[in-house]
Parts: sequence; structure tokens; C-alpha cells
Amino acid sequence: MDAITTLPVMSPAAGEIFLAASALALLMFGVFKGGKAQEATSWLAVAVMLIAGGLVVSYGGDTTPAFFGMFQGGSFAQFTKILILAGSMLAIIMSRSTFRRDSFERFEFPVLIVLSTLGMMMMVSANDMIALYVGLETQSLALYVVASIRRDTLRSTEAGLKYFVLGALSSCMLLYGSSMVYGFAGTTEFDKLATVFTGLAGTEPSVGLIIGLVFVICGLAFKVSAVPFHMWTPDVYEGAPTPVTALFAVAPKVAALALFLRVLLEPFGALVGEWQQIISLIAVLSMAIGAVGAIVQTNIKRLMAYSSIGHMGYALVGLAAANEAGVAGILVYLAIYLFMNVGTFACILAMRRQGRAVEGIHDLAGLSKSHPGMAAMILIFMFSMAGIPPLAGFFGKWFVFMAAVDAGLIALAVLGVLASVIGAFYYLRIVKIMYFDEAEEPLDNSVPGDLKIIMTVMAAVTLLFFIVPAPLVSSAKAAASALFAG
Amino acid sequence: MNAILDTYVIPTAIILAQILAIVVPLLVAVAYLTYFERKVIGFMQLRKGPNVVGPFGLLQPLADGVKLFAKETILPAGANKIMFAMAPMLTFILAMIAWAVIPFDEGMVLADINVGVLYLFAISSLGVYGVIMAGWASNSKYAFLGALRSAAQMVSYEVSIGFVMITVLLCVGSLNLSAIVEAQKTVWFAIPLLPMFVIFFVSALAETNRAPFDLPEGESELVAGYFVEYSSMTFALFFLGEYANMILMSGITTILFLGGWLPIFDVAPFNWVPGPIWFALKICFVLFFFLWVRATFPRYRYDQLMRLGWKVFLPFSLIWVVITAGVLVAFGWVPDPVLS
Amino acid sequence: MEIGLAHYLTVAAVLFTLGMFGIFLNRKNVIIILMSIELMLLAVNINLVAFSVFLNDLVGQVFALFVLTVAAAEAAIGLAILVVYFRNRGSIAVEDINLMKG
Amino acid sequence: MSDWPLLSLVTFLPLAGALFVALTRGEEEQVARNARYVALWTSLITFVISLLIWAGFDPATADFQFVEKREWLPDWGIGYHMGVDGISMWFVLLSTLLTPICILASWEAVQKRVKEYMIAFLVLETLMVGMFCALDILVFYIFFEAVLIPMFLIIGVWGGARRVYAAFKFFLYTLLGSVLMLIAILAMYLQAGTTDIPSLMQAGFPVELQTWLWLAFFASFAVKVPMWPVHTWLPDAHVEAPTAGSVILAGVLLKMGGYGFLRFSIPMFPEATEFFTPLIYALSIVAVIYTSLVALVQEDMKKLIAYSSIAHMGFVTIGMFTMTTQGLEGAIFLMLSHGIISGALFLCVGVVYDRMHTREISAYGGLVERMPRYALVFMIFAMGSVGLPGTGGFIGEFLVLMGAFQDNTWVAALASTGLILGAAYTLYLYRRIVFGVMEKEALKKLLDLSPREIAVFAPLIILVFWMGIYPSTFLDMMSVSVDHLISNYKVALGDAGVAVAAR
Amino acid sequence: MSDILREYLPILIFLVVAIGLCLAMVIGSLVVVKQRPDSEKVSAYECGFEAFNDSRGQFDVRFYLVAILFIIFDLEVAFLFPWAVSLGGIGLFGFWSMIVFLGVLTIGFVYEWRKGALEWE
Repeated sequence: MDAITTLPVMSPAAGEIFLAASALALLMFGVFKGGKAQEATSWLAVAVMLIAGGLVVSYGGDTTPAFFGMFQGGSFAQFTKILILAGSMLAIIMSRSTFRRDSFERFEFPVLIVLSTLGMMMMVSANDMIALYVGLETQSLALYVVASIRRDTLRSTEAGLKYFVLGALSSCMLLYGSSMVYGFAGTTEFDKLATVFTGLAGTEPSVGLIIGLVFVICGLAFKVSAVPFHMWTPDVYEGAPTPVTALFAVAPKVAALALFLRVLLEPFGALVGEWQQIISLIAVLSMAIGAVGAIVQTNIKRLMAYSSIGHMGYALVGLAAANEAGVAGILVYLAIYLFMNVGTFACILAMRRQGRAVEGIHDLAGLSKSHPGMAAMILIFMFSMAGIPPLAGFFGKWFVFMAAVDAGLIALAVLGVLASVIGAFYYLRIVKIMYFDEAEEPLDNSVPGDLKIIMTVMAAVTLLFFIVPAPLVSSAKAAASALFAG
Repeated sequence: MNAILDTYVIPTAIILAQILAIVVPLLVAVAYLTYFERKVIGFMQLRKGPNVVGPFGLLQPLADGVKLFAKETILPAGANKIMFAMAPMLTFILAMIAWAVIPFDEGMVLADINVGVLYLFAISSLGVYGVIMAGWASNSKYAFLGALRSAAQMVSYEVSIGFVMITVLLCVGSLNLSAIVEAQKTVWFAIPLLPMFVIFFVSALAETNRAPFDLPEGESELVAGYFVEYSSMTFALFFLGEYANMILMSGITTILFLGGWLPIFDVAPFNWVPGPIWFALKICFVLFFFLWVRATFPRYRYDQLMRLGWKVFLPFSLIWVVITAGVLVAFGWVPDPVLS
Repeated sequence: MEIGLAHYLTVAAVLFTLGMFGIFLNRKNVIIILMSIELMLLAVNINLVAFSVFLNDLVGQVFALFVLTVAAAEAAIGLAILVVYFRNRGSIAVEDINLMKG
Repeated sequence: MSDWPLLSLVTFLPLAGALFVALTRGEEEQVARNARYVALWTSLITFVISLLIWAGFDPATADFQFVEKREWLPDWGIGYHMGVDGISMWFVLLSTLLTPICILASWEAVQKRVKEYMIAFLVLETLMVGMFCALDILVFYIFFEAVLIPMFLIIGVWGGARRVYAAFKFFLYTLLGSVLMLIAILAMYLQAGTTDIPSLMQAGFPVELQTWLWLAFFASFAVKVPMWPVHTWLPDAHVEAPTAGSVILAGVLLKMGGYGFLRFSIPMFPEATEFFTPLIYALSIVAVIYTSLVALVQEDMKKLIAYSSIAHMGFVTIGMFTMTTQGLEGAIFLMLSHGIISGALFLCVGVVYDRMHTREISAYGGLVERMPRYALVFMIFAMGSVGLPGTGGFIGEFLVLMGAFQDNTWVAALASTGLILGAAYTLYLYRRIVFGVMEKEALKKLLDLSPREIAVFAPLIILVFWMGIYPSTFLDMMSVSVDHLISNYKVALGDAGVAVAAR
Repeated sequence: MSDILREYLPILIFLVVAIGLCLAMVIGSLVVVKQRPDSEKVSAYECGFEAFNDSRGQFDVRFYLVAILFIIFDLEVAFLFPWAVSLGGIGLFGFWSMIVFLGVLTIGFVYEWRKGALEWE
């Protein structure tokens, strides 16, 4: 009782605190500015995220437990938070031109993204089941609204509704799991849970605990859209406005996966024997369904949904390995995944015919002739996603599978690479449509400048990553070892 | 055998006796509140009010009761029968069981639970279900619209009631109603928290759908609101429930702001009078205000009503919560927490 | 019969399962899904409070309070989304939510 | 001169050219012309520089030469490591030689999207050269896999009617094989703690592990070589690819598999190699005989040559696994000569295809009447393919058979039948196209080889005869490396033998 | 009987009594008085016409808005209850935490106000 009367440590959470305060300020700014506030709010939101990123860099590395042990900084959190912030920031920037062209004006959009980003950052740093839940919900609640932001269109609202129902369901499962864990371990704090479970080593954990663990995993698997909890992904990706899908594909995935890592490796680290099989299975299924499901798709956003399911499967391979290399692999994978996805979505956002957004895969036909530059970039992204070296995507797979082999999960690794061959098929299909097929009617030529810049930068990073991979890879490794040290 | 008798039967019998000691006077009070209302409003409007049945019309409530009892109970064809019948019962039951935690004097309370305020808050929140059920089950547009309006109104004002209760709690440091009364030994909260007292009273008017906020059942607009389809005893139950609620809200006002059973001044002739009498007197005083308001104020428009609730009361009470807490903290007046 | 922890857990589990079935088997109305979600959250709260009492540890109740709050926010957002959906679709029957086939 | 990063220069010069081409802007016509010239000159300069490697190469040592080493992923101990020995140097030269020839060959054949075409070829050259130079297994894998991208596009964009099918088949087959290799590479790295190829050669993997690793590498290289029964992508890819694509495919890409066996399977997993040699023999012999028979009944020129490539690569794998000096040198030599000869044969097909736009054998006949020079050139390469003494093909096949006889008579005997069948289908092809009566009207207007085409063929003809008449130029350079390979292999096996004996 | 049961038992009994009472009243009336329903009597109370459409049809979306706002604010109140009671034990940090919380709440409230969610007509 005494502890709570003293001021808690707050500095490691400087970025989050700033983000929270700014989100409120932005909301007020938007609502009082009136009229065309979206443009200004968007740029302010970007600036806020940049500053928050700076704060995360300068203060977030502090490993002192903050907020009475509810919040844990450190380089793992730092690394993922920067990815999250980058993803959200790019999503906001990319949304501008699209919404402008659709003459859609809603300043809440950037504010909601800032809020959900805040939630994601809290998730990553959560050091207690309660903090985890609150962070997760902050994220999810904002994202439900973001998904249905085009409230005048049926598709967007339906996507929002589906996302809401299944997201809420997954939260319930996660909660039920954590309540069981709380009951059978007697605490919700990650550090204490870890101690309790380490004490259990060698003995058979109680059934209640296992049920709790399984439910927690199910809930988290929902959030990363891993099979068999992936059903919502294609629908939501397809229905949500494309800038929103671009956000969904990146930042929340990074956050959810980072959370997955932390939860399973820190508090439940000692129970690795119980969850390794489950994660392996989820990973294999995700890779397989992601690859097979994408083959029959005709909508590029749906295809990206399956692609992200598959990618999450690969990332989970690293988790199944449950070693430092695996975490480092996942972090590298996530960073690269971010480049590829943001770039791809920049291209998708640029797809317009006579001013109207199109999203069929066949609308890409003949792109290599009408837009050679963009086609080349999509080509780079697709081959990168297929994991063909020397493009960045290969390195993600390399590190993840390295961890799996290191952990002795050879079968998992083999299944993974086989799935990647199947997956390569549909990425190739897009390349085929762009390069081998003839165009019926070319896409519009006017690609907004910001999208152009984003896709070019992302393509360049994806293409040239192999030249100097060391900075990213080394910092991922450092972040991973921080997770294991702390 | 004796053990069972001692542990179960006897306590239950005592409790039953206590309950009857609450319910019977309450029902009588409700009956005479209607009489009182008609009389008071009558005098205010320079009329006589009921004066035919019995001396000064004193038997009028009984006659009304018998009349209602003797009427045919109509269950509308399109109604959801079970829900239709349950709605008035719910209203009535809630109005009754809230009294279980009301202290009439020091220690004179049926269930002295330590979360009394929460209990009252919960019970009064449930009241809205009776309204919604009635409106829905009736399958009539008037009833349905009346119920919606009534529900919206009730929940709107419930928020400010909540905030007002918080300010009181801040000064008490306990959720126990007796403790709240005890805390007013030095000064009644109506004085330092006067604005809150006013807000609470006005919100209580709205919460009980009383004039000038009685438009959910405004006869001229929506016939009789959500209970337009009711008749006979089902109607009577609504009626009873509503008036019992009025008395209850007065009781809560008394407890929160007017020092409950405490005498006005804790000096000689005043403290000879027993607590329950004080309590009853104060309730009557508040009830008189209820009636007075009805007689004097014109009915609010619905938009005015909602604006008052959301745009005036809510921000105002919110600010008052902050101010109260700030003052208490700044001057070190925060009561020690009673953590039991 | 003494009512112990196991009974609370059983009730919670039953409620949770009911909620789950409510979501997956319900073919009629999306509102029912929202109610099912609330039911599941309630089950969780029963769990938390029961554990809290059993472990003599307040954290469970604090958690339950958080769950309540978030559940309310969630319900609010869910209802809001449902309303905008209804305005576009004119129906909230579950089988009508089929614009995109998954 | 020695500290000049010659290998990197050779590797990345084409990439710079590709970048240059990519940046050209302007009228389509002009861009196409510029792209052609830039590509040609880049590849020619690259070839000239690569000759410096040959010139500076010291044949007396089996060590890697022109070594470059730089940090790349320091935390994982993975570096950028380049170097050549007597084996890989030849493949580098082969790649740099064939690229300008391909570019020249597609000077007029390719008319659409010339810029992209040239970029693809230059990138492809970088990747091929880089792969042969790489001394880090991860770097090797990157180059090895990346080849798929330009090749996929070359087949898919500039290919024939069924190009999409062929491109997909090519891509997925090879990818499927190589991802398994990726797992094996990971396992090796984790076992040995390094991805450095020279260190891995010393690593000495446990026998149990070797088996699996060998199989995984085999999955990749067997597809690439290609060995029966995973060869089916090759005829499709060859048939549908544009002429230059087929040349590169036959000339260099198939050699990547053979090179892989030499660089990884044999030196790193000697016990497994010993164990699996019968499997290789069996598959190779099936390939030699079966595909030769298949080649006999082909109606499509390119398909026939494609099947003949499979058969020749069967010889190569036999030679390699005999683990005799003759066998190995023969295999390498055969790869080089086959690279030139089959490339040239595809060019020959390309010459008539450019004029007639059909590859049906039955559409031709009596070409000698109108195209005597063409008939001569075609004959030289057909003879080379058959393995006529005096051409490069003879030396290679002869050495392989010698090696095979030392190791296993039956294998050698069966392989020899492949020679006869090879002669049969090649001569049959030649007869049907060049001889006979010129009946078709369309053929009567054919023009003989143009100066450009002669320029394309001339260096190849010279090489074929050089290899056939004075093979020591080539063999001397590789012999030390090959001996080193064999002795290491024997030592490793000897160790294993000792270990087994001690048990 | 546990303490908690002893405290709440009277409420339970009270509930039973109240239910019994109202059932007695309603059923008593039903039994004693002769019931003669006819189709006119049981029809819905409207302007003399038959009802045109389902009376439970659509209604103003603002009612939803009020409901949603209520849920949010009522919960804040639920948070304030324990805080108010224990303010003495949680010190300045406890105080300021809640002030920040209320600040956030106020911002949301201001937003609603500006967006016109509180306008009725």
C-alpha cells in the first residue's frame, strides 16, 4: 500500500507518455480547428511520432521497471517500438493522398492511429498481465474504429464489424487465459510468473495452468492472425480502406508478434516444453494456409492478407525455436517485413484507373509497360516476399530458419521452406501478370509524390539491404539478447 | 434441531419482522404521498384537492387502491406477455429492496453493508430496465417512445448523480450509509456542498421522471408514456414503485446531504426527538419540494432536458469532484480510509 | 456442500463456453454476438474475483475492474460500429454479413 | 595488381552496366540501341578483365587465388569472401565469354523491351560470375538463388508461346531444390560455426549428418544439372526461352549444379559421397540412355538439343563421381566444352528461327543449298556435340570414360552407349535440317549468315578446336586443384576407414 | 453462515418478500376480478387506427449515442468510487493519477461536445 503513494519511475515510458498526451492534444486540435483539419493533423501526428521515436531512443533503453513494475523498457522494446512507430507513421503519410483523392475528410484518422500506436507500444513493454491487456485493448479499440472509418461504405463497416467481433473474441480468450494463469500461479506480474514457472521446472504443471497458457496463446495467435485464428484477416484486409489495410499489415502485426515473444519467453519461458509444440503447429499451418490460400485470390488486398498470414507463420518459426537466435531472427524478419509491406501497399495505393482505386490482381496486367518503375518495384517486393536472395526477404527467412535448425526443429524448417516454395508461386503470379500479360486498360499515370518516394525508398532498402545488413541485424541481435538477459 | 432453529429460523423470523416494519409503513407512506401531493398542489393552485372520501378526503388513497384492484387487467394482444407483466413488478421490487440499506437511526438498519452507496447506485440504475421492458413489451409506439425517452433521461442524470455521490464520499471516506450520516455530525453536507445538493435534487427529479422532467409520460404528448398500455394492478405497481422511488430519493438526499437521522442542532430540545422521527421529517421536507416543483415549474422540452443533464450538470459536477478532492488534499482534510 | 473455488471456475467455464457458442452458432442477430462477448468477459470476471478471494490477493479484483471498464468501451465501440453497419446494410442478421467471403 | 579486387570487379562490372542501361532515357528506338551497345561493351570489357584472372592465375597451387575478404555480418562471422581456384576460374571465364555472345546473338532477335532485356542479361552475368567466385556459402547461395530472378523474366517476357508455364516450372523446380540446400547450409553453419567455404571443407562433418546434408545439396544440384528424373523443367525452359536465354541456360546455368557438386558435395561430405556414388551412377546412366532415346524422337530442334544437354550432363556427373583425376578433369572439361558447344547449337537454331520463326525440324531441309556457311558452322558444332576427335567434346567424353573405366567397368560400358546414341540423334538432326531436298518455298529465300552472326560464331569455333586440339591449356590449369580435391577426399575417407577399423 | 452471507441475507429475504408482495397483488386482482378481454380492449392504444407498422421499428440513432456515452461515463464513476473512498490512503500520486484520468475523460467529453453528440435537435 505504501508503494503507491510514492511517485513511480516513469522515464522509460517517456515516449508513450508523450504519445498519449499528444494524441489528446491532437484530438483537441482537430476538433477545434474544424474544416479541413485532416492534412494538418496528419502531419502533426507524424511529427509527434518522430518525437516519440526520439524519446524511445533516448529513454526507452532504460531497463528499470517503470510504473511499479508494470512497464519494462529495454532494447528489445526499443527495437520493436521503433518499427511500430515507423509503420504507423508511414501509414499516416500514405493515407493522405488516398483520402484526399477520395475526398474523404476525417481528422480522427491520424489521432486514432496515434492512439493505437500508443497501445501497441504499451503491449510491447507490458510487464504484467493487466498492463498487457490494457495495451492490447487500447490498440484494438482504436483499430476497430479505424477499420470502419469509411462509415458510409458497406465494405468498410463490414470489415470493422468482423474485425471487432473476432478481435473481441480473441481478447476474451486472452483474458480467460490470463485469469487462469493468475489463479494457478498467484500473480499477474511477468517477473514473478517467471519465477513461479522456473520453480515448477521438472514437475508437471497443473491442468489449469496449461489451459490458461493455451488460451493465452490462442488469443495472441488471433492478434497475429496465425492459423487457425486467421479467418478475419482476408475479409478485414479486403474491406478496410487501403491505407488502413496498409497499417494493419504492418504495425499491429509487429506489436502483436513482439508481445507474443515477450509473453511466451519471459513469464512462460520455463514452460517452453508445453508451448513449443503448439507454436510449431501454428507456424506450420500458417505458412501452409498462407501459401495455399493466396493462390486462388483475385483481390490484391486479400492476397496480401494471406501473404501476411504466411509471413506470420515464418516469424513464429523463430518463436518456436525459443532461443536468442530465434528472437533476433524474428526481429530482423519483422523489420524487413515492414519494408516490404509498406512498399507494396504504397504501390497498391497508387493503383488507380480513371481516378478510381482498383485492387484486382488483374488490374496489374501490363504494368511493366505502362509504369516500368513501379512494376520493377513490385517485382522487387514480390521476390523479396518469396524469400529470393539477395533481396531483403531472404535474410529474414535465413535468420528465422537458422534459429529453428539451431533448436533442432529441422522438420519445422523443412516444412517452412517447402511452404515458401508454394508461396513463391503466387508472388510469381503477380510478377507474371505485370510482366507477361498484356494490359487491357492502363492504370492512371499520376502517382502522388509521397507514395512514389515511399515506394522507392522501400524498394531501395529491400533491394540493397544485402550490402550492409549488419546495422539492422546486429541491433536485432542486441535486442534479442536483452530480452533473454532481462 | 435447536441448532437449526437458532441459526436459521429465528434470525429469519427477526428479519421478516423487520422487513414488515419497513414495508408496511412504506406502503402507507406511498398511499398518503399521493394524497399529500393532491392536497399540496391543490392548495397551491387554490383548490381543495380530494375532500369527499372520508374526513378531509383522507380515505381517498384507499378508494383509489380498491378501484385499481377491482379493474380488469388488460394484456395487449401484441405484447410480450411475460415481460409485460414483469416490468411493473421489477419497478416495484427495486423500489422496495433499496430500503434494505437505508439507516433510520444509529444501528437501525436492516442490512448494514459496507458498500451501501454502491448498492443504492446499482439498484437505482436497474430501474431503467423496468421502463425499457414495459415500453418494449407493450408493442405500442407511444409506450416504446416513452420508454426510450425515459431511459435516456434516466441514464443521463444518473451520471451526474454518480458524480455528486463521489463528492460526498470524498468527504466521508466510506461507502457505508451510516458512516455518511455520522460524518455530518459537525455540519450537514448540504452546506459545504450546496451546489451538489441542488444538482442532486434536480437530478433526483429527473431520475424519478417527476415534473418538470416528466415528459416521458407527458400526458399531452405521449399519452402516458411507457405505461400507456397498463391497467389495474400492473398499473398500480408502476404507480406504487414510482412514488416509493420518490420517497427513496428523498431518503437518499436526506442521508447524503441533510444528516439523516441527526437532529438539526445537537442540543436540548432537538436531541430529545428520536432519530427516525427526524429522518421522516426531513424526508417529508424534501418530498414537499418535489411537489412544490411540480406545482410551479413548466415542463421542460426534451432537448432542454438533455442539454441540462449533459452540458450543465455533468461538467459542473465533474469540476466539483475535482475541486472537492483538490481542497481536501490541499488542506489535508482527507478522511482516513476505512479499509475493512 | 461447501461452495469452493471449483464451483466458481465451473460456472465461469460454462458461461465462457456459452458465450463462445453464442458467437459461432448464432445465425440471427449481431447484437447477440455482442451480448455473447459480454458474457465471456463476465465469465472471466467471475474467474478473477473467485481467484482473488481464494488467493487472498487484491490484484484479481483490480484486474476485474479493468476488464469491466474495457468491456464497456468495447461494447460502446461495438455498438457504434453496428449502428453504422446497419445504416449501410439495413440489416444486422448474421447471414447478411457476407459482402466478403472468407 | 594482386591487391586489386579483380574478382569483385569482374562480378560487379556488369551490374554497373545494368544500372547505366537502366538510367538511359529517351525515344524507344534510341534507348534500345544505346542499351545494346552499353550491354555489349560492358560485357566485352568484363570478358577482357576476366582474362586477366587467367593471366594472373598460378596453376601450381590448389589454394584459392585473388582472394578478397571483407566483414559483412560480423556478429555471425559471415563475411564477403571471394576467390577462385583452378576449377572455378574456368567457369568464370565461360560465363564472361558467353554473355557478350548472347548479347550479340540477340542484337536483332530481340526487338521488344530491349532495355529490360539487356539489364536482365547483365544482372545475370553478375550473378553467375559471383556465384562461381563466392567462397562464403551464404554469398554463394545468394548468387545461386538470385539467378532465378533474371532467368525467370528472360523466359517469361521474351520467351515463346508457352513461356509462362515454362518460366514457372523452371523457377519452382529450382527453388524447391535449393531451399532444401538452404536448410543444409544452416545446419552446416550451426555445426561448424562458419560459412567460409575453405573452413567448411576442413570441418569434417559427422557421417550421420553428412548423409542428410548431402541429400539436401543433391536436391538442389540435381535439379540444376539436371539429373533424371528431375530434368523435366529443362526441355520446357529451353524450348520457350529466347535463343540467348537457352544459350546461357545450357552454357552456364547447368554448370552451376556440376560446380556445386565439385565445390560442396564431394569435398565437404566425402563419406556421403562415397555412399551415394552408386545412386549418382544409376541416375546418370538412366539419364544418358533414356534422354538420348527421347532426343531421337523429338520434332523440335531446341527440345532435341535440350535432351542432348541432359545426356551430356549425365556424363559429367559420372565423371565427377569416379573420383579419378581423369574422370574429374574430364567432367570439368566436358562442362566447359558443352557450355560452348550446346550454346553454339542453340545459336544455330536461333539463326534459322530468326528467319523462319519455327523450330519444327520438319519445316526445314536442304538448307545447305542456300546457306553453305551456316551448314558448315552447324556441322562443326554437331560434330563437337557428338564428340568427334579434334573437338572439345571428344576430350571431355574420353577422359570421363577413362575415369569411369577405372572405377566401374559397367558404368563405363553403359555410358559408352550414350555416345553412340548421341551420334545418332545429332547426325539425324543435322541430316534432316541441312541435307535433303529443299522443298519448302519459304526456305528458298533464306539468307546465309550475316557478318554479325559470323562474329558470334567465330570465337566459339576457335574455342571448340582449341579445346579439341590443345586441351592442356585448360587441363594444366585445373589439374592441381583437381588433385588436391581427390587427395583430400581420399584422406577423409581414409580417416573414416581408420575410424571404422578402430571401432 | 459466513459474514458476508449474514450481511446480505436480509436483502435476499427482502427481495423474496417484495416479489411475493407484488405477485400477490397482481394475481389477486386477476383472480378476484372477472376478466373479459375482447379484441378492441387488447388492441394497441393508438389514434383509433390499426397500427401501421411494427412499433419496435427503427428509432433515433441519438438514443444509441446516449447509451454509449452513458456506458463510458458511468464506468468512470465506478472508478471514482473506490478512489474517493481510499483517497486518504493513496496520497498525492493517487490524487494526481485520477486528475489525469479525469482530464482524459474531459478531453473526450469536449470532443463529443464539439462534434455535436450532445445536441438534441
